[in-house]
Amino acid sequence: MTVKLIDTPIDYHAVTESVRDHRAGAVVLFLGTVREFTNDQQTTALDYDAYPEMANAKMQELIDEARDRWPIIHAVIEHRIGHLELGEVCVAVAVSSPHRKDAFHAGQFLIDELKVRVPIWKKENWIDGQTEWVHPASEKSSSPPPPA
Amino acid sequence: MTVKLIDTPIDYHAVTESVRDHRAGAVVLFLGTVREFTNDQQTTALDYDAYPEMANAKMQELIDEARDRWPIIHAVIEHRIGHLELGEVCVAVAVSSPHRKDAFHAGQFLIDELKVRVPIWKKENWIDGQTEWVHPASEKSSSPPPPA
Amino acid sequence: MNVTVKLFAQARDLAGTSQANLSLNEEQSVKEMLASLIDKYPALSQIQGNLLVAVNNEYVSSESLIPANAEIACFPPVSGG
Amino acid sequence: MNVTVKLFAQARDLAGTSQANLSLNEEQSVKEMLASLIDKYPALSQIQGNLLVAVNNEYVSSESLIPANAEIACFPPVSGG
Repeated sequence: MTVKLIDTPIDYHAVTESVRDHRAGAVVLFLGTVREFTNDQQTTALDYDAYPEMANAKMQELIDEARDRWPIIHAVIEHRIGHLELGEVCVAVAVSSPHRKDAFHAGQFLIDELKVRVPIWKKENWIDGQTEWVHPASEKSSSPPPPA
Repeated sequence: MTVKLIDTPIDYHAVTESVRDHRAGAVVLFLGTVREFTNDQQTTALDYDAYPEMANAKMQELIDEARDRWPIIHAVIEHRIGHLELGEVCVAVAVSSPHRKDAFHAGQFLIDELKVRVPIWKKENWIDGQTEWVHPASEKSSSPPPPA
Repeated sequence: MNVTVKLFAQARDLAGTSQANLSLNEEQSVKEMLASLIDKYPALSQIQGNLLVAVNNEYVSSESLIPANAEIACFPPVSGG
Repeated sequence: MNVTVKLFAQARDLAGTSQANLSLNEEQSVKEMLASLIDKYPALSQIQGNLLVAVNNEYVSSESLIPANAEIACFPPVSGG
């Protein structure tokens, strides 16, 4: 399985082991983790919702695109859904390739595009008890997915 | 310990855990692993030699420089020395930061500069029984360290 | 034709349901489907300008036509990772 | 003055020792130290153009002077990672 949505803690060590290969000189692992502070706002937990069929299809599409662009040996994406506490791993992306530059580029591409294209949503649980769906469209750092 | 030379297998899971933090939204781990093929030449093992005092000092210097350039929360470098079989991890670099772009940039900087500045040397054990010290100066991909 | 629109995240919360059943004319566009959806669930107008639509797991533009027997979903901009 | 030069990797293998003891005049440059080293261990001439020198864990240029009581090391370009 190269892509997975999972409602229990991500075993990123197993994810990393699954991309290791004698043909690879480089492995890059990216972990997204639940951060306590966003500017001045304090988070106590996150809830992730997903559209599972489409999320899996889009994650696989990202891996296929990355394989077209870089000489990847193995690539795996696992994304957590449900309720996550501070510090927990929400996403793990692992890539192996013969040389390090390709592994870095492919890893960064996969997480950058995941955040734009894959139908998964994050709800912040702020310390004051309020909850709020995160909308990248209202943040300056992201652009909406292409309308295909 | 943020930098370490080690003559037993690197526990990259422990390295990664050591950089996780509630302040971090991103963790990037890079692993260099013993690759079987370099162009058409087949490797059976590698031997790493190091100048330990200077290697530790230079690895710490790299981390200090990375901290000046990016908002790093934790950064760790472990490099293996001695005899390594195919597929084994020769170096682990782990970085955590609030946002992913900084973790990727810092991780790539640390491994790129390690390969230029840190006094560690690799000897190839080719399949025909020959051994050969690897000299980046004779490869087009690397430049020698600055003469300070 | 009758279509079922899956709703996610804030779109589901605002509509109060994870599936909206709409009755559309043939050859209607995504934009027209969204108008019917908001007509039925007025709270969705809060995020009207941000709603994305997928047909059979692909993003579609507002001018696309809604095919028969397709899986249709509507949701806000994604925020995974 | 007497200096000890630590040798690593191919430099050590070619010299057949991990420490070279040299007798230098005061105020000699890195370039002059290297000439003495190669004079004593002629096999090092094979990688002469590539040898790097560190004094007290810092890379130094060939024009630098060798200080007294410093830790001196000589080695080929690094290839870790």
